Amino acid sequence: MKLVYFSWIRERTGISEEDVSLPDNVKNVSDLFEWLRGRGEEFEGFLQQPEIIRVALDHVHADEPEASLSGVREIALFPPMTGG
Amino acid sequence: MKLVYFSWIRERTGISEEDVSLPDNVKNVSDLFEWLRGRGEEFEGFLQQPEIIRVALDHVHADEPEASLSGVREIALFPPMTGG
Amino acid sequence: MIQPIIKVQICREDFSIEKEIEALTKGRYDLGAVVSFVGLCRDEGNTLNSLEIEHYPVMAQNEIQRIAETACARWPLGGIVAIHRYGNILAGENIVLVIAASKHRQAAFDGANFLMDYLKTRAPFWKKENFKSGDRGEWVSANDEDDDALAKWGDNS
Amino acid sequence: MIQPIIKVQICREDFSIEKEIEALTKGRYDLGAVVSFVGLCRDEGNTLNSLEIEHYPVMAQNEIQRIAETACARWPLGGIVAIHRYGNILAGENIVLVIAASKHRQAAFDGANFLMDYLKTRAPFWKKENFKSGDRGEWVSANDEDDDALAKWGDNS
Repeated sequence: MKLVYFSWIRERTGISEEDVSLPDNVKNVSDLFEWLRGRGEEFEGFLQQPEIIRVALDHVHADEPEASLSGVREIALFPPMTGG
Repeated sequence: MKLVYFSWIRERTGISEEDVSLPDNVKNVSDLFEWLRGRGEEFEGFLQQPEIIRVALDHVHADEPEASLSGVREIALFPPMTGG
Repeated sequence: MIQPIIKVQICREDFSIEKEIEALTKGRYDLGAVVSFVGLCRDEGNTLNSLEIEHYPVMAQNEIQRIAETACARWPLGGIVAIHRYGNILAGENIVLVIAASKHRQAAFDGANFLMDYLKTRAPFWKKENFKSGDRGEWVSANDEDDDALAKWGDNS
Repeated sequence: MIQPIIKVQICREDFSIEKEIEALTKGRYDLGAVVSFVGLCRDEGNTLNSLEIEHYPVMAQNEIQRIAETACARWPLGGIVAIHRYGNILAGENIVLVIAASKHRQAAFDGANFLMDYLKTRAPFWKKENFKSGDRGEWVSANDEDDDALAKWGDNS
């Protein structure tokens, strides 16, 4: 699974993109957040407020915690957008 | 008093602009329409539907029949506008 | 926001939207949003040669200026440009340009939309069709939808 | 109305509003109204050197395309252009251009306004301030007003 990070989440994690092997029990966005929290405090910090984190699955918005990761190849995490 | 006409009213009357001496009893827009009706059928025709005629007094919209002509130097008659 | 700059121009010549925006925004850093409207001479039936646009010179200028000032009193606008052409306008050519600039985008959208709605119904211009066939054209009729459009601005005429 | 033409471009380079309008309207006679929005890099306090705009390449393109298609389904639009820059944008420079063209003016206004509202809140771009002082800049915070702006379009996200 490819994970990509943007804006201050990219800066906070120090990662632009990475390839990870997600455990089988990580089935949806909520599971992913839980798994990421276990990776260290740089993730734990911002994931304490999951409501400010936006998620895209294969380049499509998926902000519901129940959104399934089945068949997904790229997951993006980013803060609310400020373009335009 | 200077009278100016635009669009199909100009074409109907055959007049772009003219100087007229209004009788003393022509005090407002309604009186003016009445007076113009007496000038011939080219005026009578379109003034039978005064609601489609717009009036400007010294370049300011004045569509109320009671609008006073006192002190006015230029009266314009025209149909609803179609610019833009 | 700097005192709003209003430019109103009634002319035969075509305009350049880019030059007008540049003149309005140059050297200013308070404008984050510029909304422009360009009205063109339509000809869906391929029958129109041109529109002849007649206007009432002094009143046209004054009336658009007044509409622009009303818009500036209602929204925090940094600048307005309104250019309306007259004379013979060929199918496909520009007729009117309105620009409203503001700090924020909704004020710019509302300002430009308001300007166009009032310009349509209150500025003394009239259009007559010239057909390709040479047939005598008609004066364009006023559109009820244009009057109805004013409703969204409340009683502000 | 011809099938709407949609152009979405994400690029570093500046754009020309005039060239984009010309490309959209050239040879067409069905477009009577062209509404454009230009978003600029503001700096009212004279403290900003530039904004660094980060984006998520594939998603940014797809998301704006999707918003444009939604607008075309909702209003009778003849064409849409949406150009968003990324990289380092100096104070006073252009950031975004949106154009919506239609037969009638209100559809063009609504289409452009809708596009900007959704682009602001749904297209994956993020801005970071670079100050003249050299102080470390902050990421620009999302604006509640931008979320609220969506309300006027109903439940159409």
